[in-house]
Amino acid sequence: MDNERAFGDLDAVAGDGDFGYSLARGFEIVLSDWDALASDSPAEFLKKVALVISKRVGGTSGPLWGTAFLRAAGAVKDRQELNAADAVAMLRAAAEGIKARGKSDLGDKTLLDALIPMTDALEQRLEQRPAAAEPAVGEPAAGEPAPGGAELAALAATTARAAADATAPMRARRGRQSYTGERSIGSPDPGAVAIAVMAERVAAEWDVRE
Amino acid sequence: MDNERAFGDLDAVAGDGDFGYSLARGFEIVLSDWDALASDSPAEFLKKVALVISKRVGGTSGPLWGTAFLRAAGAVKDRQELNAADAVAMLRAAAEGIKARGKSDLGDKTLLDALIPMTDALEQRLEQRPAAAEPAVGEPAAGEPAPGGAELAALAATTARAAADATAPMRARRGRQSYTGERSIGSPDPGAVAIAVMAERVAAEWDVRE
Amino acid sequence: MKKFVNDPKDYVAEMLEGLALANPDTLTYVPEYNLIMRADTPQENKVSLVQGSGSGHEPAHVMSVGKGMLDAACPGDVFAAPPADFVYETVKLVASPKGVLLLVNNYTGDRMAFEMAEELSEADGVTVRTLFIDDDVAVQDSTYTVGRRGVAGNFFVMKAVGAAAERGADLDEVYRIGEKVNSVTRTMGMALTACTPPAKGSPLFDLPDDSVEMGVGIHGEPGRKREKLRSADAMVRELVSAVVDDLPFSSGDRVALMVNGLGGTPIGELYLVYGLAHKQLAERGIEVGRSYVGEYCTSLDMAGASVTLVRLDDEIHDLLTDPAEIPIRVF
Amino acid sequence: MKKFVNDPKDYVAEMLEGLALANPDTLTYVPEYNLIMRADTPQENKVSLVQGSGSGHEPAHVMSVGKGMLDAACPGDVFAAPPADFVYETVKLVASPKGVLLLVNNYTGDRMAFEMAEELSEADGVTVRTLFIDDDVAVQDSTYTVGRRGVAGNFFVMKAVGAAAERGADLDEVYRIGEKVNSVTRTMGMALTACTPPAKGSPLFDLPDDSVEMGVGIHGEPGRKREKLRSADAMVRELVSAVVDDLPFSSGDRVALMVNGLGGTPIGELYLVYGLAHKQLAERGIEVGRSYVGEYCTSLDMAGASVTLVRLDDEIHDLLTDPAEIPIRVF
Ligand SMILES: Nc1ncnc2c1ncn2[C@@H]1O[C@H](COP(=O)(O)OP(=O)(O)O)[C@@H](O)[C@H]1O
Ligand SMILES: Nc1ncnc2c1ncn2[C@@H]1O[C@H](COP(=O)(O)OP(=O)(O)O)[C@@H](O)[C@H]1O
Ligand SMILES: [Mg+2]
Ligand SMILES: [Mg+2]
Ligand SMILES: [Mg+2]
Ligand SMILES: [Mg+2]
Repeated sequence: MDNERAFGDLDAVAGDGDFGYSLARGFEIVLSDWDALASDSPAEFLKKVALVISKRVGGTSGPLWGTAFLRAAGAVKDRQELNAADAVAMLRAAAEGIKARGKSDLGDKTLLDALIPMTDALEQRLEQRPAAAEPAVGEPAAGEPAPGGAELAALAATTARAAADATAPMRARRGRQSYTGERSIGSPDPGAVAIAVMAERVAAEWDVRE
Repeated sequence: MDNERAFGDLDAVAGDGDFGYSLARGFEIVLSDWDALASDSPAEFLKKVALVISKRVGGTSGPLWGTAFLRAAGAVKDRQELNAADAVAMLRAAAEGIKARGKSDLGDKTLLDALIPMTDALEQRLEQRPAAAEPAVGEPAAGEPAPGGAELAALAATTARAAADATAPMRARRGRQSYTGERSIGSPDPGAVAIAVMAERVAAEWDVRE
Repeated sequence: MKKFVNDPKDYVAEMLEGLALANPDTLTYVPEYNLIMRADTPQENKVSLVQGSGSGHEPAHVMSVGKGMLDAACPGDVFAAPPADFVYETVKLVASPKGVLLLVNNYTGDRMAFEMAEELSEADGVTVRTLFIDDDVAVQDSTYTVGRRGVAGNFFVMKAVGAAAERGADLDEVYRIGEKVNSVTRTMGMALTACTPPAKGSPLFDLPDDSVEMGVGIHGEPGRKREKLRSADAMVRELVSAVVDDLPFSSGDRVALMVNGLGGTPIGELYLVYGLAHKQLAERGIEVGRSYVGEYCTSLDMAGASVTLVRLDDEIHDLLTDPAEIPIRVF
Repeated sequence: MKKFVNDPKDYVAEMLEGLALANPDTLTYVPEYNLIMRADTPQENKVSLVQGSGSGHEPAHVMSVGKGMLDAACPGDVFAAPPADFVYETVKLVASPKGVLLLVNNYTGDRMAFEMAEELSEADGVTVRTLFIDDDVAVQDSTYTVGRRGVAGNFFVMKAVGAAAERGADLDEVYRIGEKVNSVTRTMGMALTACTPPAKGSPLFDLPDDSVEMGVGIHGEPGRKREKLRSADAMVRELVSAVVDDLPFSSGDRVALMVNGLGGTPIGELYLVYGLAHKQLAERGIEVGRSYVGEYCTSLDMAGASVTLVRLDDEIHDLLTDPAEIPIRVF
């Protein structure tokens, strides 16, 4: 798992003083504790990250992201190797955790407005395959090929970016921006943009690795 | 005595925030009390002005200018009409008063460095006349004519301006500027410049009136 | 950025260290959890009081720790809520048999951190209650937000519950008083300039030379509207009206009036603002029973001020008058 | 200029009116002479204490009027000494049978005004003494000036003579204490930004974004030198060295340490500076016996700070510890 650079990129967005210096610092802490986080399973690793974030990161981001990692861990707690379906389950669990912790939902102009559409898109793409995989008369037996990691990552990135852009005309109902009322309209939510940047970073890494 | 506009001009110099907002305010007060200052003699008038300044003007300027007006009054206390010699006596007394009150002298880079040279020049010009008036063989009997007010005012103005300009290379030993040490060198003393402006204003008025 | 700062990451820690060095007999600094606590806490017979919230609002809240006010404050980074874990550790350190009251300014991050800490502490068997403070009238549209924000009025809640706790009141009674004071306290502030967080190094928002932000939040959140700079009298009138009309306060009310500086506005101007506000209240038949002028809850170096009113009754007045000993003092 | 101000000419008067409105039981405002005095002055058995000097340095000195400190303060306009006549009228109002002590920061204008007032008062039969305060080490070349300036160290003189007078000391004894405290008090300050006087409406001097003025005066007078902005630690080291080397203070000394804000620097930064100064003194073997952090003598909205040291002995320590009740308080 080489997310270092993805985290580093996020820092550039996070460090603008609005989305939260503390989140950037939290990922810094995660990076510096990297060796201590080495774990026997992905779930254990995610739980350790969740703990570090909850313990050391403040602001709005600490509890939200801490909860997100904890729920993601829960979604894959028996798994040693993660597949695409596991990734979707993790993202879904993370989004539900953020909703619960933040008393927020789709449409409140938060990172959920990038995270949820991205998760939906991945899930749909994966669902296409088993459906198509049922042998249909006169069709190729294997249906569409199972989507590769690179393809999924690219899909996540484009969906998240489009969704983040689409937050611009929304009116914020949660987070600092909600205090501005009408004035929150016109610029995208920084949290949603951060999700897009992270997804794009993962997609770029995947390209390099394949 | 129509010094209103001269005072007004001074205001423009004084209002720069360095030479003292309070001095400008003092002259404002003098102007607004103008009717109450009406007096039977010049000395009485000057004394009233001195009192108003001492009472109402603070800063460095209040005590210095108050003392100057008070001493000027003392120099002409028996006179009903003032002549050129009286004017010199008043200026001399004012300068001595400022020296005493300010524990300062020529060369300290203060208004004295304009006031004293100006007073000296007037005195010299006046002294030339009685000397020249002694009938000398083969010379016109009346010597040089007595200098008129306009001529004296012009002399005062040019002398004061030259003297004020000459304070630029000096190092301040009194007033706020003295704290700057070497850095006070290079710009003229604001108090000396104010004296020059006042003298120039009086000279211009005289021109108009004659 | 022109500030007294070494590495911006150390800004909060170095400030807390200075605070502890200046108050060696009364305060303890615990660097691991970024907290400041009374040297003599917890006490058997006193409810313990904790306040958190982001740094950058000093003297709130770390400089309000002391006899008669807080037992501890656990600030986060500049303008960021503390990690939930730090709040939890703070509660452990100050836990008294009479219980712990957590005072929280109403912001999403702070709410989440303190709620998580409350759950964790109660699992340990500590009796904890959490009181949210929300005196800022600038936020009007509560359907679209987590509700009003907690700002300078916070001081009055801390002072009153501090006095009640010191007198020996139990946790429910201390809570009742805090809630009561919060319910009659209203604040509105305005910015003349933006503030500059050390880690950002540049102003947090743009405010043109001829404009002010009416209803600004203490983290630089935008307020009700941006308008032209006007005379002090006109601007103070707008603040006072917003506050008075909100509760509303009415003729015959007796109030505490606080004029709070946001950090960059000198005390001379604050007294000028105080005089204007006092007279405007008198015009409305509202009498000032206690007055507070100075910095209580700032936004780093932001120039600006807020006006807070508290409707007084005998109980609140008495509690506000009780003595306290905190770092913010002159000798 | 972004300030809370109506007509700039009324700035000082409106500030004083606000101060009086905020302290109705303890202070009296006399608009004719621009003065603030204790409601209970003069007292038969107490030397009366008066301090003047320009406005713009608040809380010095109008907010230091009260039991245990000044009987009256008669400020001038912003950064200008009061008219001599106002000082004279102030002395008349507070004249006590035990005499009057005039405390004067050492500036030309203030010296002249207070000396004239002393002459006028003595002609009336009032016993008056005048004490000049000059703690600023920035001014080194006294042949070229009226000597050191009086700055934040002024607070310690006011506090000590205030306590002595309250205890019933006679005029000579009060004077002796004031002179003693002044003789062991040293200050040096620095500006991060220039201040803006309300009547001028723009910064009093130019200070580039990357520069600071070391040894700045509280009226924006230039200091020892202009230099680049550096880390807080490096800049505080320069202030502390200048102060320590001047008296000099040496290993084994016990001192009061004051970190004073010049108006625009938030209290969080001041505590950070305090911590650094405290540790630098410890390195030199100088022990801090009392600490003072906050705004004591400002320069309007100037960002910056000064460091003051007072060498303590038991007498001074005791006097500083005595209670006082002045408008600068939190409750
Ligand atoms: N209640 C919430 N639920 C979900 N996401 C939220 C919530 N509040 C804030 N966020 C997300 O976190 C981001 C940062 O929030 P903000 O309130 O600006 O936090 P900070 O305290 O770090 O300034 C927002 O852009 C938004 O995407
Ligand atoms: N001791 C003094 N004796 C004579 N003139 C002085 C003295 N001090 C100041 N001045 C004059 O007054 C002017 C204003 O002085 P300054 O110290 O700048 O006063 P302010 O308090 O008004 O700023 C100076 O430019 C100088 O000409
Ligand atoms: Mg934010
Ligand atoms: Mg000057
Ligand atoms: Mg906060
Ligand atoms: Mg300030």
